[in-house]
Amino acid sequence: MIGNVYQTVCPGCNMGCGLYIREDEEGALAVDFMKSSPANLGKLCRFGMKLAHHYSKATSMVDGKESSVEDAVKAASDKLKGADVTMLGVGNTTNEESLAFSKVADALGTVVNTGMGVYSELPTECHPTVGVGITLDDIESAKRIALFVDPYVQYPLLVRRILAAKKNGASVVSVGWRDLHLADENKYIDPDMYESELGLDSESVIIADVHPNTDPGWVKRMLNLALKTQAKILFMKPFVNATGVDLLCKGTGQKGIPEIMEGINEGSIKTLVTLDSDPIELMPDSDAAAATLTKLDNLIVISSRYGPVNKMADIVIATEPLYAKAGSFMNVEGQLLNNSGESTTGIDAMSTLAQNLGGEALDYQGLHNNVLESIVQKFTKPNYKELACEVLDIGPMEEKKGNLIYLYNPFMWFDEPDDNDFVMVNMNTVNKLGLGKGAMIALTSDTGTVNMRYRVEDMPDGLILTAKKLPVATGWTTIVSTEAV
Amino acid sequence: MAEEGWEPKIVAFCCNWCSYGGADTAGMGRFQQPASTRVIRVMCSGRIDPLHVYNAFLEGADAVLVTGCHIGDCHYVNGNEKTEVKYKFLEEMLQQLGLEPDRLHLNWISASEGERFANFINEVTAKVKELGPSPLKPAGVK
Amino acid sequence: MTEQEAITNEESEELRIGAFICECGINIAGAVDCYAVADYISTLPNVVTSVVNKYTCSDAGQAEIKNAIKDMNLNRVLVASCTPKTHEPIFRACVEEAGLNQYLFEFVNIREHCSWIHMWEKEDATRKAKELVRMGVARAALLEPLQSSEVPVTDAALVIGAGVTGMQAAMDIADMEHKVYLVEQGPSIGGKMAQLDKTFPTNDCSICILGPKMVEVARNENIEIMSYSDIVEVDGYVGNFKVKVKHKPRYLNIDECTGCGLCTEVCPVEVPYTEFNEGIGTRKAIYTPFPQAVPLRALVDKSICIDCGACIKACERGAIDMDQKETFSELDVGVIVVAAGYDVYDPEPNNEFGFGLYDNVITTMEFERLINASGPTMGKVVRPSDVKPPKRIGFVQCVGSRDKNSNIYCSSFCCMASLKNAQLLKEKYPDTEVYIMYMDMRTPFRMYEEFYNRARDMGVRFIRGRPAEVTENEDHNIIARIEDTLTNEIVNLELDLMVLSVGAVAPESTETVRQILKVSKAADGFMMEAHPKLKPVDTTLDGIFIGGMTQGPKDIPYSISQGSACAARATKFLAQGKAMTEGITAKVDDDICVGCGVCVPMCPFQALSIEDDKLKILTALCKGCGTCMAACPTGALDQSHFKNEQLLAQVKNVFAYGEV
Amino acid sequence: MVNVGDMLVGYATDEDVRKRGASGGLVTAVLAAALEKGLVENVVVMKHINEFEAVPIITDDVDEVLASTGSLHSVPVNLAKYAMGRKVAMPAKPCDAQAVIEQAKRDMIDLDNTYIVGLNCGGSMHPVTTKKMLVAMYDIDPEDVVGEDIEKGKLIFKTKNGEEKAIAIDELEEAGYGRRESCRFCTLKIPVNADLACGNWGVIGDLAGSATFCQVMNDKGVKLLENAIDAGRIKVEPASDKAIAIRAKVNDVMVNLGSTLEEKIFPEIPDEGRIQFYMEQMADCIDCGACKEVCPVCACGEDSKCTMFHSLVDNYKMSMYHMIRLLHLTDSCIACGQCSDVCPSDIPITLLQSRFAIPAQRRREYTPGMNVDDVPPFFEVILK
Repeated sequence: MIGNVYQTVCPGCNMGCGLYIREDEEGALAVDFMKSSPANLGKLCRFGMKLAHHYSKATSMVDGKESSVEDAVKAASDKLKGADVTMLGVGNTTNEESLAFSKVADALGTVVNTGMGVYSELPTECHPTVGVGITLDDIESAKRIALFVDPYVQYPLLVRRILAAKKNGASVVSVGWRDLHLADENKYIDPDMYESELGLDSESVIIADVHPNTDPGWVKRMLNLALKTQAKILFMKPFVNATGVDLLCKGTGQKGIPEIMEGINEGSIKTLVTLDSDPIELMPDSDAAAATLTKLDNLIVISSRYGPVNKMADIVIATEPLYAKAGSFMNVEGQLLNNSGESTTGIDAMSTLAQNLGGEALDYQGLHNNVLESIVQKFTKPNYKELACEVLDIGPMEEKKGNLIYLYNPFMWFDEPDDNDFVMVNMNTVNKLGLGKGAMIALTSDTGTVNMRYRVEDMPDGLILTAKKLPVATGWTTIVSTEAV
Repeated sequence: MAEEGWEPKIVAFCCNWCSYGGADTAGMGRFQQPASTRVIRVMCSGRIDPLHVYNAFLEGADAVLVTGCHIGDCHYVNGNEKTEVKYKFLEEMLQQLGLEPDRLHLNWISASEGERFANFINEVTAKVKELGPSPLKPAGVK
Repeated sequence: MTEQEAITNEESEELRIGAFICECGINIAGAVDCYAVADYISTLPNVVTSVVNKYTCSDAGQAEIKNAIKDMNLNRVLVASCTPKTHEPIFRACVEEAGLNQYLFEFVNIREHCSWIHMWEKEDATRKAKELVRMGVARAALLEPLQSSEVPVTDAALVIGAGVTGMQAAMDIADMEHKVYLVEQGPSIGGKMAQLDKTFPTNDCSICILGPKMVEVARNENIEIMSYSDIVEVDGYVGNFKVKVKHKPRYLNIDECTGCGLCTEVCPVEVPYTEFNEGIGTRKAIYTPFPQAVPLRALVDKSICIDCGACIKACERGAIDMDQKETFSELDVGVIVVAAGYDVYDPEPNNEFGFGLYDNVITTMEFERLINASGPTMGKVVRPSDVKPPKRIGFVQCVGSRDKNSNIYCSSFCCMASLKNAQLLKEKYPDTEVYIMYMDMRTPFRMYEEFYNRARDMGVRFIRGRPAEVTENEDHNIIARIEDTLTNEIVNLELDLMVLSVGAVAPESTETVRQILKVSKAADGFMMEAHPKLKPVDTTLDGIFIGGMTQGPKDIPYSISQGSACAARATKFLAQGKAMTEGITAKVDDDICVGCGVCVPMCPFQALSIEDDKLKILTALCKGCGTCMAACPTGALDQSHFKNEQLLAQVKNVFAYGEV
Repeated sequence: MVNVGDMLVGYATDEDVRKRGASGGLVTAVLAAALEKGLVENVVVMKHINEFEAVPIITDDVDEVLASTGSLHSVPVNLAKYAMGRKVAMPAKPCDAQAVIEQAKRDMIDLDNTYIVGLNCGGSMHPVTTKKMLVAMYDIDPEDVVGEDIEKGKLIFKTKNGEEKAIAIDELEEAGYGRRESCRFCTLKIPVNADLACGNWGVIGDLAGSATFCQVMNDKGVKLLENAIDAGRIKVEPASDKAIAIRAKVNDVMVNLGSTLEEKIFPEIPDEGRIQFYMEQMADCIDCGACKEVCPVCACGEDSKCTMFHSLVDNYKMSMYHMIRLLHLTDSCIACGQCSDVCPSDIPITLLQSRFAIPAQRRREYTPGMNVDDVPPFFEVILK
């Protein structure tokens, strides 16, 4: 055939949307619709539609100079032998590469941190419920849905599932900051009122999400709500293989990305190896993250994409684009989804690295069988694990302080441009600041000022929502002052 | 009917050579008109893109007027004839969309027809006042 | 740094907009609170200064703008005052002098479009003015510097129509050492004036003034006369017009024929001579138009020629060639003067005042031919019914003018024409009774009023009233029933001859020329000037000028002065040898254009073509109308100075969230 | 010996291709011959993955062409955009051929370089809906299905163990399964706008089930057939009058079915409620732009007048993006259903677009995608 057609999964989030990537003779990429894919029937959201611009190719580097993969691996081995290494793999890649990465970790006598610090603060018996939620089809038969995410912006392929549920008679309450068209009511209420106000029962579904910057207290609150109301719960996650990685790189006591950053700042972490996980993109305050990484002695990046961390890395081991990798992913339902690609550059590199560090050689087939035995067997037929634990002690909740609030979405996780380049405010703010139509609003925090276009939304007074990473933000909520430009 | 004292907002696209001149002549002739209309000057009615007309409605216009030279008088030979073709589609589409027909008008006005321009504005403003605010007007827009 | 880079660098700087709100005395301030507008505008983003002045277009006003540009280094200027149609060039020049690109200037009309039409609603007018200026500021923020391009001007002029205006224009241009093509549709130059006997107010013989001029035009080696020719096609733009001229066949070789008239004598076919003598007297199938014709050449009226060959035999120089075909010529000219003249109003269709029913009711032009010494009756005024000299003659004024059922305009020359003819009658036939039935006698210019008094002194009787009913008695005398509004009596006047003082209308031929040139048409059907006071002989098309009757009814002195005016305005381009074309043209973004070619047929000036999957624009041909942009589905095609984003910014700023 | 207008019946000389073909394997043979003899440089074919999944590829390898035999009812993709900028032969449902011609009107495809082998089409189905239907209505495990067909208003599935089960199409569609909505009101069943119009309608007598009816629509069709005959890839014989009559009858039945269903699919919306209806329908749109990217008639690149308004910064009551598309496609929408298939909010965009396109096109007696010389009315220019 002329050029190539790859069947792959969109790296935007944990939904597991199947699609084709077409590569023409000159290597130009285009997205094509895989209508037979069960999770999304070939449909894609804004991020999926722009994937042709997403797969920026990485190049192997040693100390700032281009090099071959082999030299990069050799240089990495020398640096890592006998070092105290911290490893980060959030699940932006295949099960097989993640497993290979954890084999390298074994050889170094350490664990792979999935960046989801939440897990280490939850009792192990509720991990399965957080890891694998109800199936997407089950959402359509729920009687009542409580939304703790904004599906239009954050996980868009949920929209059609919720609409289908409404057609089957479900009622939808959203507990977010802005009114959602598909929600029958919006309850921006005190969390303690959730149980009494949301009217949930055993035929209800709670849809929340968990990501590296989530406050563990919040996840416990969600689990308690599910426990007390017997509602089923689905935790969406931002990385295509978050579920797979969580199951493969087991063990509590893993560090979250904020924790790793603190470790580097305190000097307890000197060497960091990442697998397709760029802290500068993942942390809310990119500049602070970049500053922190300069404190490392060794920064080794194994990545298929060219991201800001590649520029800072001592060594970059470049792997093939995600769509071309041989491998599988596990989505939020626990479904195993396969790439049609056959390339194993990443796995071979990590195999050499593992051997150099005293581990055994790795090959794709071996890793794939291991994946099938270890995580798929347990979830041959994805079934929802009823919560089997008591009400959790939430502990001190870091009170939400800022009025600028992040609406994390795929564009933000990869810090990629999106046409929806604005912040949301309500009409009172517009009139208070005297903003003209098409004018800009100036947001100032202690780290600087940025001028943004604004959209008028029905939402609480004084709040500002953004689906775009802003230089002024220091966390997923930040205190900012506002004035007309 | 809208609440009392409500004044419609009308966007009028005028072509530099004829209808804009007609508006000027209406001014020179002191033909009084309601302060409902905002004129936007283009070089030829052919320049008026349905995209601009939609944007006017969606920004809050209660009526949009597409004006230009009489057929045969176009400074650029047949810009107005092409406007007529596009206008047919525009009219049909907005009608099918459910917008009241009286909110969109096409009118050829020459630079000397000041009074006719004024009467046209008076008529449209009266009709639109009858219809009330446009269903496409965003909330809170004046 | 090339000029283009200089412009783009300046572009990236911070926006500094200066707004100048004009009071125009009380024209704007009368209804709009300019200070409130200025205050509101100062609150808008990027507005650095927002001031009011009494007369922005005055020297003081312009000086204030220039200083503001320098002192506060403004990179955008907005003036809110009258109509850009007249004052935009003035302000563009003003900002250019202060070193700012002339297209970084936005004009907002708050006089004709605001204060003058909301005179009694001061609050509404002020609110509307604020919003109009807000729209202007939004557009000003997006304006980009442009260069209007220079085009070379072909050193030749085309004059269409060789009546008195056309000849005057041609001679003036030729005298300034420029080549002139003088194209006349009739067989001879001279136009309508050649048909007149005497001309007011000096009563000197028309052909005695016209004849020498016609000869002078013929002798002027810079003028190439193309008689009996029509304009077929005009393409191009100022400085580079391509004109296609059709030379109608005279069926004789113009170089051989000497106009000796031998052929005319032997020609057996005779018909009423309508073209020149208004149907009085006859002419042959082969004829010379009139004795003083220039070029003095014959021509054959093929529609009545019976091919008997008599003329061929009679012509000593063998000039006649019966199967001569029409020929064409292509002219390259820099400027065009249109002096295509007028037609006399024809009262026949509704038999006004009995015209066409009774023999002894004639028009002024028919009277001119009767009284003209070289006319068909050798100057003897006779009654058409019995060819006897009339004893009582009455002139009816405002026929086809100042009349709701025909033309509402006043044709301006008919009063003086009747006074002149009345005086001639009194001089030639002292004992005839001459009446003038009028509504108002209009004698506006030098010596006109004295001319009116002289007619009265000569015994011409004036009746203030026009015939309500005209009948004919058995010996074909005309009975006119008139209500004399000064004496309030009904007068029954018996006349031997009644002359209808007819006005002027735009002729069919001028309409065709007008459509070819794409000059706009005024309400009265004549060609429309760019502006009655500021550009009386210009048209809205650069390089095309109109003068004389083609621009509307006027008398001969006024026509001649307009002829010279056209020459002056046109020769500017010829003298400078270059013309500035508008900087506003189409621009295409090659990355977005997919080469679908949908825009190409949209351009009537053939400025667009697709070359290897991308659009190519001939900016010299592009007139900047913008029709192709509205058709372009991708938005790759945009119009400089009227970009989509600029128009949408204006649309957006018609509205606001809060009250203004 | 072949001329325009011929009505023929023929089959592939290669027995394997003939057997695997939906009727006589003629289409595959013609495509293979076109590639072999250099009539074209590439062929667009469907690469089979499983019974309910195939992906369009552009190939220069004859084997890949031969492997693509057999019609697929549950892979609803429009092939027009894969033919852009190439000298190519392609199989084409009527809506594929319409899209190719519309692209040709916009200079994006050179018709002389594009050989269109038309396929009769009773309507296509969505793969996931079909699998659910097999379980719910046919009680067949999707993995066992080996082939399907549409005949006499019934949808027939064949399973591995040779069993065949048929259920009436309108019964399936009542229950919410069956064909995609755009196919239900489609009235162009025979691709008369292609170079050849092939299918199994009208194949009767002993050839039934093992030959393909083929109508030659134009000179390119003649060239395709003669090329295949020279290559020894096909055998053809004139179709009998009876065969021609039966084919016409089947076509009439399918076309009438399409027009009767149209009223059902487009109930009248009362005047006053209409603008609210459209606002409600579009309310969940996330402005992803998929409906534009997939549209086979749309010639614009990534940047265009509709995508200029992708940002939701202005909370207009109606999306500018959709209003511009509704207008730009009023005269050229062929209701192929692709946009509804890919909408992540399940908005029936094809139906909404058709409410504007069908009346406008009928009012101008203009059908898009039938003749490359018809100028889209929106750009009709009155040049005196």
